Amino acid sequence: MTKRGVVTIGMILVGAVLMVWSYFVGAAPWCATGVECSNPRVEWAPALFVLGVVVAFSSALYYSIAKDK
Amino acid sequence: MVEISRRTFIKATAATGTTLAASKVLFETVDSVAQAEALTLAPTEDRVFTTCWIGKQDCGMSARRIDGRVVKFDGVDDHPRNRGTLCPKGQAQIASIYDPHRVKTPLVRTNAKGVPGEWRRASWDEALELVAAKYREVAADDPKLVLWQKGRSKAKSFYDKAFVKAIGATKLGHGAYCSDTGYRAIEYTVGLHGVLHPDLLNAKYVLSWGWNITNAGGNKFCWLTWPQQMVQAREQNGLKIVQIDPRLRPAGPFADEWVPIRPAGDLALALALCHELIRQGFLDRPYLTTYTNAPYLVGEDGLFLRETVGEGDEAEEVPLVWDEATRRAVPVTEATSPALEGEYTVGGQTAKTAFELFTEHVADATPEWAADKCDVAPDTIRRIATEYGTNARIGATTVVDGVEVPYRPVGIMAYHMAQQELGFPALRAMAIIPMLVGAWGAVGGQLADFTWKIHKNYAKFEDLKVEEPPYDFVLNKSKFFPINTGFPGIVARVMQDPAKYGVEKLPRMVILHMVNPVTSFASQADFLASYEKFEFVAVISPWMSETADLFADVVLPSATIEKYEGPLSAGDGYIDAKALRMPPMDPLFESRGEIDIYLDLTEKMGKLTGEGGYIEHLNKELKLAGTEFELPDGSRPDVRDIFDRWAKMEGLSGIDFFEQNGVWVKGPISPTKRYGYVTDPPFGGAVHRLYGESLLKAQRLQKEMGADEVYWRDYTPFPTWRTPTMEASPPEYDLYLISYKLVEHKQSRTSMVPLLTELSGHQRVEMNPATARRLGLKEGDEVTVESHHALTGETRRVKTVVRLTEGIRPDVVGMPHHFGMWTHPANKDAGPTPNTLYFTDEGYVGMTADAVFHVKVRVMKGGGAA
Amino acid sequence: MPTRDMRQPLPMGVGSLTRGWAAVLALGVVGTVVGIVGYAVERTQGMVATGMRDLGTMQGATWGIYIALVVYFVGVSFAGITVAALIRLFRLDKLRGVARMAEVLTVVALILGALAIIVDLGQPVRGVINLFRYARPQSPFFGTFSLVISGYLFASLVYLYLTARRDAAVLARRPSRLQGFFRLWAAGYEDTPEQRARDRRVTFWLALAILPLLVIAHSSLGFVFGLQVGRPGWFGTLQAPAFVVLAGVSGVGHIIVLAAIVRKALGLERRIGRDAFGWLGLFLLGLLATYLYFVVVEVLTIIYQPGVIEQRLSEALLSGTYAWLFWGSVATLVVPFLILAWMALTRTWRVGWLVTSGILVNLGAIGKRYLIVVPSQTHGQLLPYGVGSYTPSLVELAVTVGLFSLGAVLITLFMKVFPIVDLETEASTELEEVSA
Amino acid sequence: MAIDLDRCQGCRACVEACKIENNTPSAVFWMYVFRLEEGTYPDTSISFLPRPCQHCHNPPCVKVCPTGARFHRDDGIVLTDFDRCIGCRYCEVACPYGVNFFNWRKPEQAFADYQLKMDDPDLAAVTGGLIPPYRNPDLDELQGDEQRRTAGSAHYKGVVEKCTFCVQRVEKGLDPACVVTCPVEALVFGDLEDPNSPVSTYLRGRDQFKLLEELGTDPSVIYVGGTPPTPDAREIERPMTGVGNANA
Repeated sequence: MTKRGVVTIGMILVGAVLMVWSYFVGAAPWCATGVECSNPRVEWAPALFVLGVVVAFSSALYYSIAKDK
Repeated sequence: MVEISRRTFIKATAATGTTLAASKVLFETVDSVAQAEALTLAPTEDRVFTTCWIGKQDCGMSARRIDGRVVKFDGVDDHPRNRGTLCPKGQAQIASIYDPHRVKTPLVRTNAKGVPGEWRRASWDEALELVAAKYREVAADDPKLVLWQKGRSKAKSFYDKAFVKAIGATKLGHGAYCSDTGYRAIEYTVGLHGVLHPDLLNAKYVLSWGWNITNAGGNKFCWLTWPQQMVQAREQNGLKIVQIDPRLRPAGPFADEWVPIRPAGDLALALALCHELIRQGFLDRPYLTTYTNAPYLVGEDGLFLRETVGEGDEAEEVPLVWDEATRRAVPVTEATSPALEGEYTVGGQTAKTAFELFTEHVADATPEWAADKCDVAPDTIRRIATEYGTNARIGATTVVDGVEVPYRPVGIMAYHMAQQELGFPALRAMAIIPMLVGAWGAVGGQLADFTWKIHKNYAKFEDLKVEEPPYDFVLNKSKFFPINTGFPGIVARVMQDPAKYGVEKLPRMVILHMVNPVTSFASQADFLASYEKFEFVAVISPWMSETADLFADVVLPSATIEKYEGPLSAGDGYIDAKALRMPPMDPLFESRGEIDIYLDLTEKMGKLTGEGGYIEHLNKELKLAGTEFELPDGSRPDVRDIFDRWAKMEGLSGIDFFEQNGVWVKGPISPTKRYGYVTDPPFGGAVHRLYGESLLKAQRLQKEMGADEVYWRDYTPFPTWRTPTMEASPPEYDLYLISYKLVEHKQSRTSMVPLLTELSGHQRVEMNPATARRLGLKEGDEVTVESHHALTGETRRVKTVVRLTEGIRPDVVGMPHHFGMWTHPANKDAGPTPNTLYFTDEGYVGMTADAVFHVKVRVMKGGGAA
Repeated sequence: MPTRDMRQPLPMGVGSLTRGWAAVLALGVVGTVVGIVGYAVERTQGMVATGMRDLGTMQGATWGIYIALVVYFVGVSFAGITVAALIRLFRLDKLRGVARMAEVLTVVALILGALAIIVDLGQPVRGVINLFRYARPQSPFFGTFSLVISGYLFASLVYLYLTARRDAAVLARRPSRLQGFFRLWAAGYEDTPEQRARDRRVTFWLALAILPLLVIAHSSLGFVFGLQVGRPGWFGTLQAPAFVVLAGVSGVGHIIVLAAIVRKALGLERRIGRDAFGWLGLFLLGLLATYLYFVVVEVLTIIYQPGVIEQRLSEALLSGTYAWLFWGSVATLVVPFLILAWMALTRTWRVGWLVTSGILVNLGAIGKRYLIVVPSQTHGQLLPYGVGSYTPSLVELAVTVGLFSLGAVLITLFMKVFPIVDLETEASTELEEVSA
Repeated sequence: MAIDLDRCQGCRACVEACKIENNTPSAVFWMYVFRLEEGTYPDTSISFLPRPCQHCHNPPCVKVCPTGARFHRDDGIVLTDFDRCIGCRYCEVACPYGVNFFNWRKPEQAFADYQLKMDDPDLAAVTGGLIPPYRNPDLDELQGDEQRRTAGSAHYKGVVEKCTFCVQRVEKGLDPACVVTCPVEALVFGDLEDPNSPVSTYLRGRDQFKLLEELGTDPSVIYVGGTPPTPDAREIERPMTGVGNANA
């Protein structure tokens, strides 16, 4: 596989992992009401989620734009 | 934590200032937070005891203070009246302390009277001197021409009574919403200074007759204690409440039965209940023959048959009764078995017992007869009579604290029922109901006060004085009102036409203490006209009242709660206690406590010290005279010291006792004080007047003096029905107007508290949806309410909005008072007062010169086309 | 490289200022300024300047026209990206002419949706910060903020960027004031076969990725309402699908209108042909049919609804306070349906009627969004607070005008910096000059 | 909290105590008391219904809050973090009880209806210009283990607030202001999970209901001595509940 493909898939994966991790782990965990659910476990986790989206979709940019060697 | 860093951030920005604007944009919170933190750095917190100043019953309060600033009032746990709780008024009065619209400094008028005032700030010295100088001028003529009037007396009225006595002024009561006629009727009938109220904690069946349980208090209390006792009685005794009222709201969910009576039909209903109780045999004969004048023999002339007993100075005319044992008429003092009923021939003339006459009097007052007048179904009347009679358990006794007392767990609450044209007879008739079943002074039965101290009026009313004119401007001892409550509305009438009333000298100056006749009394038009005639009006009040706004020459700012006042009864009717009002803060702005103001005034008037001076009267009124704690004459006392001396005289360590404990709980009131049957002498020694002989005598004197029928027609020995004047209004005035109290308000001082006006909302006219449909009105419509004077044809109008409720009779509309003021922004534009719709002249005052809050009206959409 | 005529204008009116364009822009700017002033009033006075008030004792609606607009704008964006993705996914060449404007519409609508949320926040700046800092997945808003606004906006931008890259490369060859900009956009695009293939691949996958994202995002917007048990009229399983379908209706309607305007303004009758409109018309007809089916189901359900409060609410909708709006909205959906159905049956697609339909369905969509948001608050109180009311204040109307104007400004500006319609391409591998 | 409808007199002392303890601006009723009427004359009935925040065990407001500003403490109190709330008012639409209040105005505007004229120089000399003059300093403190600004404080513009069960008092072991002031002791406060708490004792053996129980919110406010309001109940005697509508 080309480096382009690797990086692209890598970015998608990183993005996906970021999204999944921040959504299910980093943000407020899956409890309905407890006090612990009012704070994300990791602050700025929602931003990381958005970052994940950004990274994942940026892969398309990279894939398209990256110069051939 | 995040929040702490935010906090630090805020502090940092506040310090640097440059980023402040940026963070303000960001969070829009910086100002308030930073300000709060700056001001609350290590605040000192404490609590001081005081007493509610808004309500009537003077609940104990503890003020939470931060750096000396009151932030909240709470109830005092040990205080029997409120047991640690407070009502909305008690809570909200905190806003009145900080009210920036209070009168802050003494004010002197700079424009003409009769229009909204323009003022200049004056020094206390100047303002006091203006009042004192005018006083000296008028007093040189006659000090009685100085009128002094107060709103509701807060605390024992020692300092104000002393003031009136020291300066020799004429005192007027507030008599606005209050049940003065009710007091007179009960003083007359059983001798107590109070109006019908039940022994609530022990009662099982109560006729809540016009009692605004969920909004108003009763006789001795403002609001809070009665509901507490009612809740307790419902839970513990299964108390049943029958609400007799044109509106359901007063008892709300606490009415086990609602009897929507037609306004002014109360006397008819009371007579029918008497009729039914007699017919069904619910009679406590031993009580009636022993403690009432029911067995007295009434001669053909309507007067008691009497015989002289004793000799010389001891000689006394004693009424006769028919002694069944000896079968002859004997002085009541000698009778062993007086006959309750019957017609007898005594000394050649026919005599009947008073009870016999009463039976005849109510013989026609059948439920059917009454139904026509009060619009309560005959069956309902019969059933209520049966329930009342059955629940009275005639003959039963119970033991309270080791004392055996008759047990009659039925009561009537009829406070404020007297404010109608036939108020005095209606209250008399209501007082006769418990008389028939022997419930007066019984456990669970009928009370009017918590002890059986007989009021001086009881004896006074035995011989009603009716003299020839000229009369004083209050019409005391006049042919118009032999029983006279000193109603300011009548004074207002007299001032407009003194000749008509045979009055020669009119008051020249008035000192108004927290009273606002222009808006608080019925018939504003009369007050406006009469106040034009005062040469000088001095007002002592925390607020610029409407009366002050239009007529005051000088306004002296008094404090609200932040002052000494007292002593105050703190008992709940079962437990005896005393408290004081102590300042939770220093008086705000330049205001002063009233006692200080009276000390100032008497000092300026030259009436503070010396014989008959204010200090002497203070000593007398507080019962300090002759004790080691007497205030020394000669120098102006310190107010705190006055109460310190009083507390020491009472055997306490001094005022510090109250400062530390808030309330002085003396302990339970003994049954031998509470229940008339077991007091010594029973019922305080008063014979209960079923038959009002002296009323008949007064009526004859009135006729002799040439008084019009309108003045003497209700002076009848038994309460007698006649159609109220308002019923003569033409049929287009198809609705009865009633007014009522809201729980958020107490008279008008609460109308200046925006926290309370927020809850009470704007003025409105309550009506039944069926009525609204008939008139083509709907909720929220603007309407004009027009009242009609049945005798003069005069009409008066106010504009307000419709509020619908299914809890009101379709032929009645209701408006709360507390409105119609304009000087304070909290009440301005909140709508009119119904007071302006009432009349206070003949036909619209009771036989004892009292305000009548009944009138026929019509309601018209919008401005009310002519 | 051949010499170019410097004076030759860029295609699609890009870079050349016309009077009509300036007038539209000026109008848009004025409208935007009105909106900014309105918002400034709201910020300085507090949201007391709006017609919104608290639920309960205050008897108001705490969400008003702003939230209705959020839902509406996001809905419009839905259709934009869907149409664009479908066109590129299924190579619907007849519709190529509207693909770019659909993408632009998506981006603009999303920006407006985001702004509509911001203007509704009591603490807007804090809102932006705290959402990134603390947002909770449990809140249906998480989907709205994170997915819809952030993710979806970014994805749409990427999509727009990539699909337009070839055109940028074409334009970058021409000297113009915008040459640098086009060069930047083209980012070294050479139109080599590999690049073309890559582009096709990327756009295909992007489109594929965006479609499910979009369904999730719109459903989550539906959940904002549909998961609320305490608001009669909101809780229900149909909320999410109905949201998606009505989003399509309003979006396709918008594209039709926009396409007609562009077609007229730029004289692109050939590029955006009748058949393109026919296709859009059919699409709209299908969505409309589906949505009207939902409406019938909705009306039937609320008529037979159990519960007094629900009945009170349906009464308000069907015959009470909101009846005019309800039936008005239904009418603005039924009439276009009939028009479109007639045109579909007769196979005569008239642009004028299509535009009429497009405008009508958008009015209907705004009306329906409003009816979702407001009546459940004013008439859906479960405790006896009494019936409430809500009327948008002038400030809210100004901000609404501002939002629409801003959208117009953005699209108008875009048209002058980039071709709003794909440049026509020959089947050659070489970049050709294109005549406008 | 238990509320005994058989005792409630509808006096709204609780409403007032709450307003003063928590310094809430005009038209904001963290605690509210409905005065209701049903039926047709003369078969009319009146009832009263105090309505604090229900502090649900399954609070819809907490679930929808996008930023965790609305949270549910372990002791059952549902609170708002005033530093975090972004003012989206989602909690308000999600709550079926209508207990949330948004600060539509700046604090000084919001108190203007109370005619307090905070800038009055004579008054400022006494109170330091505090808004309101009876400002409770406890409200500015951070509360609980979470140390968040949850007790009302300055009623910042643009955030949502509601009944806190007087968390600043509860933290000190005191009952909420409404409970303490109730003249007929219709309100009882305590730990529902502790069988010996005053509230548990009060509730034992009594018929109970919770408001809108069918929604599954599981309120921790329990009503006894009455029945839930029917949909036919009409409100009578409504206070002035609009913003900026005082008799200015």
